[in-house]
Amino acid sequence: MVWLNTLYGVLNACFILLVGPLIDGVERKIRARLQNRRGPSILQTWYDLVKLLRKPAARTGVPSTLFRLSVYIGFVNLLIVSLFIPSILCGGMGFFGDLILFIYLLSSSKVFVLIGSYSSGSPYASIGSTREVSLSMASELVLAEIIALIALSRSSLLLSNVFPVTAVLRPSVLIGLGVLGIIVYIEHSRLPFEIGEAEPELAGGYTIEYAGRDLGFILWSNTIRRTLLTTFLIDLIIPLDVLYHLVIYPVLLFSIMIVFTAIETGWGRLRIDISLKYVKRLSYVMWGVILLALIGY
Amino acid sequence: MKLYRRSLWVFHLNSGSCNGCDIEILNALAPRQDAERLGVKLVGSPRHADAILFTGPVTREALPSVVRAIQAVPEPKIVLAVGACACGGGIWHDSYCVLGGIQGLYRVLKSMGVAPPKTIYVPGCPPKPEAIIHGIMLARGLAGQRQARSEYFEEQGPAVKAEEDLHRLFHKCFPGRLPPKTARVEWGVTRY
Amino acid sequence: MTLLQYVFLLPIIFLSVSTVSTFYIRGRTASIISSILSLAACLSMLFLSINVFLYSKTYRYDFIYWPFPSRTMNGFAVFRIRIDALSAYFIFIIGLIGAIATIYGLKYINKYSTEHMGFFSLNYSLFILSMYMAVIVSDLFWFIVFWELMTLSSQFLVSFEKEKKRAIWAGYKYFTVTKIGSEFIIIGSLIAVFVLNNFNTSFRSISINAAEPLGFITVLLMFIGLAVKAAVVPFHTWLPDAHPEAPSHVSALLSGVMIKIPIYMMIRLFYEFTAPGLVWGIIVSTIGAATLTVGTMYALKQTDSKRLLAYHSVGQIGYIVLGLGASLLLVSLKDYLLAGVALIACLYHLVNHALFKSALFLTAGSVEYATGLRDLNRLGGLARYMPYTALAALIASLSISGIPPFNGFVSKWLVYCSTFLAGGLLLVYGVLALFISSVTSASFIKFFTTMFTREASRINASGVREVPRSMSSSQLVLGILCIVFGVFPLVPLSLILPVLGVEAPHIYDVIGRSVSINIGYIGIGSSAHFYPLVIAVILSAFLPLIYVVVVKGADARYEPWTCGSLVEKRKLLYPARSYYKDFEEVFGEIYSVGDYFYKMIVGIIPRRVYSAFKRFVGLAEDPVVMYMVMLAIIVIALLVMGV
Amino acid sequence: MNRIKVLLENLRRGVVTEQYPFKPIRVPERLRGKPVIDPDKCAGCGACVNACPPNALTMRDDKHSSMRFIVLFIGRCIYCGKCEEACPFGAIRLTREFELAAENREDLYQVVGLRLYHCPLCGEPFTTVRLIKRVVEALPEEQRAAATLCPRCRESVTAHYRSYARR
Amino acid sequence: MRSSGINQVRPRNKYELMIDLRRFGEPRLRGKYLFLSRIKSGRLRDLVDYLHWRLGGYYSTSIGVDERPLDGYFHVYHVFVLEEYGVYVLVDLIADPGHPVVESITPVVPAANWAEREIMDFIGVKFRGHPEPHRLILPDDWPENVYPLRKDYPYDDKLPTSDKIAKLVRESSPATWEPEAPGDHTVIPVGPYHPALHEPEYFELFVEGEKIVDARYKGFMVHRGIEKIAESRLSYNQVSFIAERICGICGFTHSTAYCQAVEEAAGIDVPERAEYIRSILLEIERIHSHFLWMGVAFHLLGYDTGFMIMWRLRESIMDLAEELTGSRKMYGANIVGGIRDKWDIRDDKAALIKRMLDEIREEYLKYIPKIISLEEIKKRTRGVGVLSRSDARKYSVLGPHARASGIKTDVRKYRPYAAYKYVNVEIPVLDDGDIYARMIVRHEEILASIDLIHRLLDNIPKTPLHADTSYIPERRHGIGCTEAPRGEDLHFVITGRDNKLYRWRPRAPTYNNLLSVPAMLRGEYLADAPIIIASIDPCFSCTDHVVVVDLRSGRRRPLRTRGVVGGR
Repeated sequence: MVWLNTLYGVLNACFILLVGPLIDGVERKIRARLQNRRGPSILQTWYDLVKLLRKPAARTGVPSTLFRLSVYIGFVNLLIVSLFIPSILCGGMGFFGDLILFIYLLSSSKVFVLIGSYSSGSPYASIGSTREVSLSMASELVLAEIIALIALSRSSLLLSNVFPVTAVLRPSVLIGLGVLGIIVYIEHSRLPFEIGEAEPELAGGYTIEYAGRDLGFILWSNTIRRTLLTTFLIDLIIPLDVLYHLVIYPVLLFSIMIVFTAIETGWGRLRIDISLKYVKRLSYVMWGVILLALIGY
Repeated sequence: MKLYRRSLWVFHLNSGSCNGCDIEILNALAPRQDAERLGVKLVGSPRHADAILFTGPVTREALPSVVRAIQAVPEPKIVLAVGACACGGGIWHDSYCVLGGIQGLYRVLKSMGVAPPKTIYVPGCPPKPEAIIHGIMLARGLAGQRQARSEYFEEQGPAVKAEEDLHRLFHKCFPGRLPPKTARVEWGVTRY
Repeated sequence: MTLLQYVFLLPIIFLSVSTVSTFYIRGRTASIISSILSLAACLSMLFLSINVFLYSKTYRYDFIYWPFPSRTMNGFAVFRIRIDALSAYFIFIIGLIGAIATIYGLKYINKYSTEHMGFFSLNYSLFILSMYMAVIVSDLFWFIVFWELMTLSSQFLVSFEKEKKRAIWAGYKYFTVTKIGSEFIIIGSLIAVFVLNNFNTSFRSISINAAEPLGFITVLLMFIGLAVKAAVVPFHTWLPDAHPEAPSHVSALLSGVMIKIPIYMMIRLFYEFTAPGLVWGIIVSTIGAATLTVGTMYALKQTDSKRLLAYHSVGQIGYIVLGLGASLLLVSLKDYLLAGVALIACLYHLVNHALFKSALFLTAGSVEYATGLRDLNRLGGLARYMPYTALAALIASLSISGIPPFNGFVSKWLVYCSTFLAGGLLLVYGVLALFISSVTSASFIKFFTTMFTREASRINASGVREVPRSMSSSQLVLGILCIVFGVFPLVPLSLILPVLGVEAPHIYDVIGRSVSINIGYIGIGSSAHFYPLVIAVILSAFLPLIYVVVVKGADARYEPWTCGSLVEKRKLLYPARSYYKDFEEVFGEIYSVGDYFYKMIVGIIPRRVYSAFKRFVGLAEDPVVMYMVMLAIIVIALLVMGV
Repeated sequence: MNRIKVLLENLRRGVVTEQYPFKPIRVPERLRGKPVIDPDKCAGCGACVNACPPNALTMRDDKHSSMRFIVLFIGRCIYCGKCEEACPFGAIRLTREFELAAENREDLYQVVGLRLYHCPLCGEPFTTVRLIKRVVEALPEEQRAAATLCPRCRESVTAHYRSYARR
Repeated sequence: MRSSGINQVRPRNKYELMIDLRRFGEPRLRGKYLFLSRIKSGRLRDLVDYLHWRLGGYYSTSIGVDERPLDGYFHVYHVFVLEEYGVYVLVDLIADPGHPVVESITPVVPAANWAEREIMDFIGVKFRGHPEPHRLILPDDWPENVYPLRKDYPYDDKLPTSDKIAKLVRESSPATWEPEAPGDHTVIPVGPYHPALHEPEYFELFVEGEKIVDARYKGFMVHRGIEKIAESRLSYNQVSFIAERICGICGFTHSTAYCQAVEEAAGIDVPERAEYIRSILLEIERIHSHFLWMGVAFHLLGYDTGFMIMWRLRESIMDLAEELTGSRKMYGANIVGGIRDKWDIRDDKAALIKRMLDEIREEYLKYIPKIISLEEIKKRTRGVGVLSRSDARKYSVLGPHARASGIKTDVRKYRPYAAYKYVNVEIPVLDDGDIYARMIVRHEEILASIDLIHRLLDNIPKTPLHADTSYIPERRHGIGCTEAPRGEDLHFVITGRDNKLYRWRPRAPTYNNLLSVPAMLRGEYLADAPIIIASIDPCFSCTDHVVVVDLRSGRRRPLRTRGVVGGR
């Protein structure tokens, strides 16, 4: 039984690795079409990645090995998450408490990359990473509240138990899912909250010093992180059986991504303090929802 | 370059240009001539860049920053000299504080022991966005070069014969006596 | 069997010999002697504790020193020593951290001038002795005596650098606050012994019924006394001043071990002396949650390396107290499995915190040793000159912020498992704990990156060299232990489960039956095989790939890109003070509340006590007088009680 | 709400991009593109060289091979059309070609080499044969002989004869 | 320094002004120019104070001319614009080549600080009493007593690039022990190649956390020696092409101003049809420039869809320009005396212009009201980078930047040139002076320009395209003023012999607006710095020859903006 689960886990991981950049290509196409441009081909992100992975990287910053190593450790962390999150196949290497491990691995992959970008020494990288850390701290509060809500409503921390959280139709769960949707949008670092990598202000934010192969892995792990977050959102909605996962999951995945891109093209960029205030208001909402759930709804 | 056939990330380096060419580079990314459909993306940091869109005649003051920027782009790089100022120095090519476009810069790079990268020249003042895109496609080896050096040398035979006729015509009118040579008179029109 | 039976005396002998000897010897030799002897003591402690765990032996020894039996005195006549699984666990911690800190201290101490060295080494060994005795003695009265001794000796350790005004002031503040705390314990224990247990002071005999008012008051007093020493929220103000001033290996001991002794007593108090009640569960977990939030949020703002670590000690103690409170609450709700998990979380985090906090203090100390600087705004780029210290600091920072493969994660994971599933109040505290763990990681990103990365540093980096081998090796040992405890939870759990058996037998039966010995397999009703090892295996599978990709790719070295401008490198440094300014502004309510309390309580009370204390400054200065006063108090107490 | 209206407006407007490298684009007839010298018409008079602000057109007389080279360097040209106005023979014309990218600098040059005409008296090469031929054909019969001389000789010859006339 | 006591009645017109100025020196009136030469010793500062503060005129610029071949002296002309009398007062100071020292007027008029230092750089005339007599424009390693704008200096003399520059590039300062000075903030270089700015200008922001504590503009040279080339190599008509290439966005404004200056000097009156065509092309260029600015502003605010929309509209404007003039940006229509023949706007072209402009306006009005009302655009621009009316007057800002802060200045309305004489121009003026107001002013100006072009096209007369410019008298002074998309653009010309200029000095509007940027940046968020810098729509190639001090070499003191700007 354990070997079957491991096989499912590995297949899930491969699916997410492959489909991540593809979704990014679709997004760029849609964003172009919304701006009256023809836009690149769907595989353009793959072409970029292949080109970047073949280019040699650049060593800079004081512990230049740490500067370069942190990118790959961040990438591997995300890989581990994709092992136990059921995406295309409904199995996976789940275990008790992996709901918390999911949150931790996502934030730890970001921590590693940011430590690397801090050590590059460029002032832009420092400011970009500080913004990224502040935003991830704020959104982690809301994520924690959502996790608590899920654990409360399904009274288990095992992903496979928890997943179809909609099985328990309570108002607090529905509001929680809505807030989770917003937080997933923010964690995707979509435009109103795309502050760590603000192109016009910080010339690439925390990715300014990475080149070639490292940059390829960073972009790849960004796309994987986006897919994982969306998969987590979808898994909370659709029940956990083969048919749903094979058919409805990809459709839902692409449609959510398309909706997010449409929202993103309509927005300008918010400053760091405005977005932090916004996320804090979101956390107050979630405190109310948890209270609601505790009372019994 | 084979590596960049499908995707080329571009860094814009303005070394003192009148920013006519810089605006045309941005026009290449605007909806009408969308360069992104060809896989071209303008990046903010030289580390991410594969090619440099070089504009401007390299003023003396800009030289240190330009040299530092060119060295900041990782190795397999292409330089596209965009605009008359970059290709040949433009109107101010011989001014006292201008290095005369990309050739002047490469002379400095050579003196600093840095090998000048592969260069594509895109003339025009300012070059149309389509011309820039054609330059980019040429750099990636996807488009042919429509421009070639053309030389024309007049055949010597008929020209020499015509010269003799004229000389004969002259000698016919002014036979024999020729006036002494007078001092050379300097004509006023200065010619450079 | 006979010789082994007295092995617990070994540490006492070593330490008392070193204490007595340093009375006469001054200077460098005194420190060497005391270090060697305390090292030997710590190793023997380790041997003792492993002995207890492996062969599940308990040592019991009563030493009668007052021959005349009298009704009131029989309690006091006997000096009872009992080492069971719980005290063995703490002895293990004291031994482990004590040994490593002493090794580190050997070379580190040379940095200081030698005129107070004798007095320092005396206090050092006395400090370890008093901690060891406090843990093994099973007599309330003697516990208080060694408790006082511990406070006294650590106070002198803190204010060791006489020339630094701050150190002396910190010493005074630390002493006054903990002295007030121990008053509470004394009163509490007096009531407990006289009123409730007719003069029988041995642990086994004390039983306080928390339901009735008098019992509740005694437990409350005892708890407050312990809470002050454990630097729990309302009483935590002394720790951020005291720990940074002490020499690094002492502050490692202080925050690694000393603030754990109150936790030991709390466990005894709540599980042995009185039955764990619902009311106490709520109080303790609330205080735990408050501590972790306030401690860590304040730590985010600090720009002094050791002060930041001290505030984080307060934060991490919050996790431990939260674990304890959760277990109390869950036991009273009859949910034994979760209670067991919570208690295990509390104990597990205890040893983890001891490991990574002392590693952090040691690295901060070696940075101060090499550069003499503690201000994060001006440090930077040390990884090039001090690679081993940087590696140890990185491992410790990552493990304190709970990054999966390291040990911080496992204990925090256990805390979340227990709190999230408990529902109700604990759920809210669990959410706070998860949020605060990301704040910890942010502040430790700041700690590590400002000190070790980013070349554009403002210090004269050329003169910096790697710390001597003994200091760097001790840090690395702690780092390796952090990884081992993180990847193989079996090792610490095998230490913790016997404790569970002793302290909370009813919880152990439930835990023991439904889950196999390595608690890592907690699988409530599903084939879970969470095992940090799985993560480690996956990570190691990718390491060759990482090695090939990273190290092999010999690439050109570039300067950081400053948009082509020629700004001098020194000005580019992004100082520590401006790291999370926005976050602090937006999440500023905690600070405003804290400032209000700080201004109101802390500003007034210590100043008044401090001024009173200043009046006796002449008196307090001379150590002999201090001891006389102490003995006088004890004798008076004896007489009063005796008669 | 306005956000969505803007996006819907964009969607209604549809894609504006042109398929440039794969399909040619419409070029207005007045476009000032690459100047091209028509070698047959060019007489090497140098009027365009004088009129060109950025010195894209330069002239070099090579006495050794007695050739005059009119060199047009497109890299430095600013496409202002002054040379087209200045050329008396209409030899240089601004075409509507704008795709001028080239890999090496040599491809940006257009060189027209014309044979130099030597003055019958002093043998100094001073202009091209073509120019003298066209000047001579344009002049009335009696002045043709004088036009074949270089300015210096012509001046001394006319001065010599004029002194005769006065006398 | 104010000369008190002269309670004389104010002169009513320029003739009374001439008589009144006789006390300071010898006035000579020719048309719109009142020359004041042979200033009595010691009365210069009173004269400047009288002109600048008392008569309500404003100091425009100063020009240094090496007239040794003509009359053996260095001349320094201070140009004052007195709109009330419709006259340019040129104060002519003489400095003999042996000991070239002249009294400085910066203490009275701080705005003259830079112009005088430029003269020091290029002509070598020292100014007694100048607060910061340092080098302004020439690069760092320029030898000491070599003055480019002197007649004896060959224009294409290539000084060897010293190895200092190579060292500058390679040098990485060692980490030295320096205690952290109190004012020691992090320096964030919004440097020459920052993605937010597409020109090589360079701002040094002193940052505390995310807030900007102080900003310093460090001159980055886009100095290409335009004036020297124009004097030595180019003929009159060729200079209009180099004038057009001073700035890639407002090129035609510069060439029009130059041609008007020469026409003023030589007294050529331009046929009306040429004036109409010039105004039409100027308005087209203004629309093009404002579209460009709007697009860049939206890009900096992160709203890329807005950037794409604006630049899609701009494409149609550039197609229109390509139809009319044959090149998308460099129209090249101007020669001295009018418009070149092929550039005539015949009736079919007029119909084309009208059709295209209507299309653009209709599409433009469909988008802009919605985009401007977007919530986060408002939040990022309302109340950010505020420049109050008093500051605007203090830094003497020009163009839409000034109109957004409540100052009514527009050359088209108050000193009409070209075809603006025959058409009245209404200008939008707002008071709250933040980026949002500047956006609205530029939005209004686009609509106003479109109407203006329609009115100009309706009554374009039928006259020849350019006047006869065969004879241009020698040594005549002329000033040409136009309203560039960024502000008032002024060209000073002295005609020379042999179809060549003797002296030409373009002064672009951006260097006035530039002074206000550090003041606006102080106290704002770092994330807003690019949008604030872009809000003055800087065009640094315009200001190439008057650009602020460079900090690198110790020799040059950093320009403390507070110190420089007293003045109006």
